[in-house]
Amino acid sequence: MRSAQTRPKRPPALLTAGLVAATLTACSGGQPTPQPTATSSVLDGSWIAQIANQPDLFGGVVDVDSRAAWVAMHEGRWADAAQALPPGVGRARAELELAVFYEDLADLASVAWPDLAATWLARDSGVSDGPMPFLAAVAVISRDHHADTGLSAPTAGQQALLTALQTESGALPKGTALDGLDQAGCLAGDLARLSGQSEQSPQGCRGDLPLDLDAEGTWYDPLVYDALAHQTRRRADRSLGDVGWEQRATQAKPPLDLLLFGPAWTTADLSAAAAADSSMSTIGASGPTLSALHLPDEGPTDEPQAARERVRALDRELDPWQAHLLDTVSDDGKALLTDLQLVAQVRSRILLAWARLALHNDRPHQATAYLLLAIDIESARTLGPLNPPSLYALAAQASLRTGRTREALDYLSVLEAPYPIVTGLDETIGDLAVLEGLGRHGDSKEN
Amino acid sequence: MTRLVAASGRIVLALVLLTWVVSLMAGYDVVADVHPKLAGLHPSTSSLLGTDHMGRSVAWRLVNASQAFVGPGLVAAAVSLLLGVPTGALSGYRGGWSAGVIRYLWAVVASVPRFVLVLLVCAIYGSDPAVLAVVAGLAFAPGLSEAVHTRISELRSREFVLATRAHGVSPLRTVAWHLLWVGCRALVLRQVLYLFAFVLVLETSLSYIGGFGIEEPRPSWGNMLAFEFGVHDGNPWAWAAPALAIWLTLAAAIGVASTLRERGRA
Amino acid sequence: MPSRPTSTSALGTLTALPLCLCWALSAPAQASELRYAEDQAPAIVNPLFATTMSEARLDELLFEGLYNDNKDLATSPDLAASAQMSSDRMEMTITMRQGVTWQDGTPVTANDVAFTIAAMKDKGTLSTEQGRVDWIDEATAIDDRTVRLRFVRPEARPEDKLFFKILPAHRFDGTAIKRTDPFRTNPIGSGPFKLDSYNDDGSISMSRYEGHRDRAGLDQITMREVSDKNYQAKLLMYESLEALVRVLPRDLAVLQSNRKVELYPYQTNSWWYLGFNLHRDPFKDPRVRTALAEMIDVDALLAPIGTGDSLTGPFVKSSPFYNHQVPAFVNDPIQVADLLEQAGYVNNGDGWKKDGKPLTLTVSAHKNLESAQEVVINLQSQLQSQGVTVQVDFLDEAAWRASVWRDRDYDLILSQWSFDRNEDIREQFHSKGSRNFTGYANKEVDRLLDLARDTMDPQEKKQALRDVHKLVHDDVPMVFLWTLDSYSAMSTDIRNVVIHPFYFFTWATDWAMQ
Amino acid sequence: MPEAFLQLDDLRIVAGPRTVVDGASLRLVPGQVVALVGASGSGKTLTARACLGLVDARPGIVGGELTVCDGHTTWRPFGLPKRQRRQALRAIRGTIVGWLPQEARASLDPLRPIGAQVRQVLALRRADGIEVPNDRPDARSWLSSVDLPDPDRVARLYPHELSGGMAQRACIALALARGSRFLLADEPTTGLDPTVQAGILDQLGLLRSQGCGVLLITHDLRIVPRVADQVYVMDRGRIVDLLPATDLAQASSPAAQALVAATRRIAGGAL
Repeated sequence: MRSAQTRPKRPPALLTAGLVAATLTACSGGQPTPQPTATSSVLDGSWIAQIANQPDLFGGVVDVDSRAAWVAMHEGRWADAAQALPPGVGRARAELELAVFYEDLADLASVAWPDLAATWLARDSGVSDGPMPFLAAVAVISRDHHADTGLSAPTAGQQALLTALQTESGALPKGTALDGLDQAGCLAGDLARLSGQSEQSPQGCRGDLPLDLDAEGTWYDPLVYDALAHQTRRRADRSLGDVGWEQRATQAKPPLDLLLFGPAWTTADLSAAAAADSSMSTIGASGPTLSALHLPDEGPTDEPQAARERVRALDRELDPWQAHLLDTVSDDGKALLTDLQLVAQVRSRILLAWARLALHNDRPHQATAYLLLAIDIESARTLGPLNPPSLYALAAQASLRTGRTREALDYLSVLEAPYPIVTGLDETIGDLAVLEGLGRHGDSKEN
Repeated sequence: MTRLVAASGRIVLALVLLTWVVSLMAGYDVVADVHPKLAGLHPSTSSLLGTDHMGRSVAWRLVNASQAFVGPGLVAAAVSLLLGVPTGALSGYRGGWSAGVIRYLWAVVASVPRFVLVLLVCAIYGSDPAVLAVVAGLAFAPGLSEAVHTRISELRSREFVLATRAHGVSPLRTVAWHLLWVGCRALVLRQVLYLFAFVLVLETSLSYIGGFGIEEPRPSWGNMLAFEFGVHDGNPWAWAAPALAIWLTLAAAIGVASTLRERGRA
Repeated sequence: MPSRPTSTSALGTLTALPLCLCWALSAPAQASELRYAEDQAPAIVNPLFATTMSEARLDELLFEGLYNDNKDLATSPDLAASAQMSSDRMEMTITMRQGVTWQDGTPVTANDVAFTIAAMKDKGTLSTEQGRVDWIDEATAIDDRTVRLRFVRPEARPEDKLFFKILPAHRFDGTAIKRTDPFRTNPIGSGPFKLDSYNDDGSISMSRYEGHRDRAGLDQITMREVSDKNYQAKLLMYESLEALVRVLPRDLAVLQSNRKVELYPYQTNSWWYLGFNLHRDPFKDPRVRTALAEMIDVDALLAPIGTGDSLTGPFVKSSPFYNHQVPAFVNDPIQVADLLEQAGYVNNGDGWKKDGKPLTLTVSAHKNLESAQEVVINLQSQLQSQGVTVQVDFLDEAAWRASVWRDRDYDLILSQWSFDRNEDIREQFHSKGSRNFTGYANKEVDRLLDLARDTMDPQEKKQALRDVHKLVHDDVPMVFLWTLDSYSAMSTDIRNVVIHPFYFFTWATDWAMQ
Repeated sequence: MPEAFLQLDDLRIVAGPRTVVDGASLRLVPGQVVALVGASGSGKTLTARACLGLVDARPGIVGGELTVCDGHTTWRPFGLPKRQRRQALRAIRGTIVGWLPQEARASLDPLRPIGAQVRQVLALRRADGIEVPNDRPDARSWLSSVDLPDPDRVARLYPHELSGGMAQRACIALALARGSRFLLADEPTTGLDPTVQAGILDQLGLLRSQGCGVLLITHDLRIVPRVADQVYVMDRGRIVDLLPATDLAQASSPAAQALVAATRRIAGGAL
């Protein structure tokens, strides 16, 4: 919680779960408290205001069976949540979050690999016969991959680079054709094995495909990340049945499982996001609720100050609203708000979406500003409700794109233990950092 | 009210002295008592007053910290008594040129503010508690001497001194017994209590600031306060207890001092 | 222990304390003044002798190099305008930027560059920065705006190494520059800010250098010495400061919840260590060092001072050079006893002794190293319980420089190294390294460090440094402790803040006030 | 064994340019009350103080001799060198010559209770080897001996808590307790009401009967015949008359006559 006057202490995960349970027990059968009318805000229509005023609604969604799953959802452990929730809206949302996170990693990879290739080529001496050419080649060809579009043909420039790599190093097998989904994923695995950069290389798969990516229990777990291998987006869609996000948003009543712990304030925000962006990766970045708050523009250039102003403007709306909300709701509602840090969490998720948008629009400095304001510094090295995995993937990407290769490693190191798949990315970016530092003198000082 | 202050003050001072004796006898090892895993415990039956953020027993450190100022306070008192009382008595009883010389010399010492004098000497000779004590005693000697001088020169001119002499009492005894012990005892004790309070303030503030006073890991109420103050989510007693101890002891010393009156004063 | 300097500095602390309070009550800063806090004001403002981060930060405002990082951390010309490489890559001809003047009005010329390089190379200059120019054979000023550098061997990207600050030749008598040169208190640079005055309260006032090509957004920058770190966060919140360079971990929560304050990560790839004096008995003996290292419970030392990663070698854990295969020392009393007995010590229940003399050591720590007190107290307790007597000595800046940097007069030091993104540990561990005051020498480490410096193969460099990690862990010239997250805090009144990950003020010209 | 006596011969005391006592001589023997009368400022008190060596350098004793004899030893302090003079004076103070001061209350140590002061005097007496009468072993008995009511309470009182008469009695108790051979009583009855005066005079008479030599300094001639054996009349520093107390009315010197006349005017011929 980032408000000065009501910052509660962070309870550990188990404690949070316990508190949620206690709250639920306390509020089951409780009467809904009347809606406050003192200062009305557009935010009063949000799901946070709803459950704060009517804690039993929350209990309705988070029942005894699914409590652990929702706790996982709250803490950003989306894979756990997706496995624990029954098929339906909740699971679809967990899978969507996971998919977006994987795509964030894919974006990071698609920045890191070409950077590595370009840097490697720019240093026109000391060609190595190590795995670098392979990685560079994959970087080039997988630059525009997206899970739903499949592999596109290399552009002319990419092709030229590929040729250069092939001729210069002779390491990339001549005539390697990279034209299929399976083969690309397979190559990624091979690369990891060949490069020897991971302790446990996946099995080489050249020739003995296909991998049944959809089959339960056969999670393909490459150590160099490849988004194509993670068909989570497809799963997310399947969990919703035939109904799309947009439709679902308008139908749901009450829409709590669609919104709980998410960055969208209302179903209107959700359907706006679904309409604006088919990938749904920027839910919460815009929508009717935020528009009503009259937040300033980011400005036309990649100016971090403009981003900071925007966050300050958001805080100026959220802080008094939250304070007012805490004053008016019942003790159960207050406990929900403070124990789960709901407002702070949504704030963090909105900044995350803004950062993602900024990165898509080639404004990495602004993205950095958003992310630095989103991160909960007190527990900056652990994942949690305010620090979801995407935060670190995005921060690493923003760092990389602003030349801070070494800092990207710091962010990635947080993900490494819970998500071993980033090991390969970590090595790639590590190589890039080393490459950039070749021939430099370092400086060191005391203290 | 005055009686209550005096009585409770005396009890506190007696407790401080007792604490000091206990700390000298207990042999608490300040170095060994570090347990980060037990950091910030709140008071409980197993650890009275809880632990600080290094897991050290606050109660034991509080007791042990009395060594930081009681010993030096006593030394300082002895020094200021040895220097201040005889010179004050001599100048007060004899008067004349000897009083002039003595009072001039003390005025020179007193012209340097006490705190500055202590810092100055510590800067030259290091901040050993013994040095601190001697200097604090020296810093208080002029005041003590002057107070004794004033009182004795006032008493000296009274008829009873003549009468005492007429009874055949020797001058030394007249000064030591009739004038000093009977006439100045409360005044001297008051000064000594102020000196004790001064030493406590000096020691705790120097230790709080660090550099001069008692250095970690040896405890002083001052460095205990500095060490714990501002620690989030810690044991509030870890800094409140020394702060309270400082306040209580100071209040006791000054309270007792201010209730001391010359008995039977005409 | 020389008690005199310690005491005088405490005297300074004492006098500074009321001043501190005065600031808190003083009127708000003048328009466009940034006041930032350092634990201790640098005694020397001369980039040739900068050994601490506070000095490096200050130098960044006052001086410029030929090249510097742009905001994307790419090398870009600063005092240089353009450069030509010879075809054999053995020579570089740099054309200087036109119209640049020193803060005293004298033009910056090629001669200043040649002079600075010569001064750094001069054996009479006892600088720790020598290593930065030993690859340059000779620098010659061709004319006022052209300087030619000859290299020792071919260089691929020499501009990456030309970040060192250029000094004004006309301010010095010769190229042998002493630490005590009057320049240290009266520095003249070409940077965006110029030093106005050293003030009685330990602060240093700087104002915008109007002759600089990029007009700085701030009128003034003031470095304030706030030796008690506990006050720093408060001064920031009471708006008596605009910036804190490093926030104490314990203050993070309260600053983060303050909407008037913004926190910026200031990761300087720094790690803490306990360094042995390898010139001294009994620390010459690796068995004693290993035994001591095994006695120390690093995680228990770390627990009271914050969250961080404990390390096994001279790199931060997220570094590509960190060797994850190296196991941490395990506290095994039997092994410890074995090692010490091999080294000739016996313990009959009253501590380890050799020839009747107890195994004792003094831990020296810099007074301004935050949380050092906790670490040292903890260490003392840990070692004492295992039969080693430990004395503690907190040194102030002057005593630290004298006994650690100059005289190498210590047993064990607790300190922290900060590295820029290259994480170049050569100066610390190479037998000829200028910051190798432990006296560590290992031929294999020297070879690997040379290899890491010279190779053009990233894999090879990575492997070499990972091997160095293993070797220095096994040789135990230091006990590697941990790395802590660090943040700087700045008032939201300061706009357009982007801080350099190491030098902090590199882009301060852009900073402006609301 | 020679008789004990105290004798002043030709005492001269100067204060600055003025001679305040000019050739005073007197003699005191045990069992006799000698009165020293004269107008205020005639030098009575100084003369008496000189007998104890309690006259400071200024005004100073410039001539004359004091002879004190306790029957064994004879002291002549004024002629001795400084150090020995001090020793001699210390030997006779209290032990041989006692002092009953004029300002009773001021002469008591203001900071100690009366009882403690009597006890101190008794301790001094014992230290000097003067026998303490069996019936008066403690402070209480001495206080009751001077007719102080409730002596136990008085012993606990401080001087400022006593009335003038009580203070005077306390002083007498101290003087008696000290057990000196000779007592110099300086205006012991001044400012007291007549009943108290009478009591005190009785005490002096008692002393005489116990063999103590008393020098009674007074300007109140009415009491002289009641207690004194002899009268010295002093005027402007000189002893101008020596006559039996009963013959005071027949004094020849103008100073004595003036005194007698003045007393008669006030007291109405009772003398």
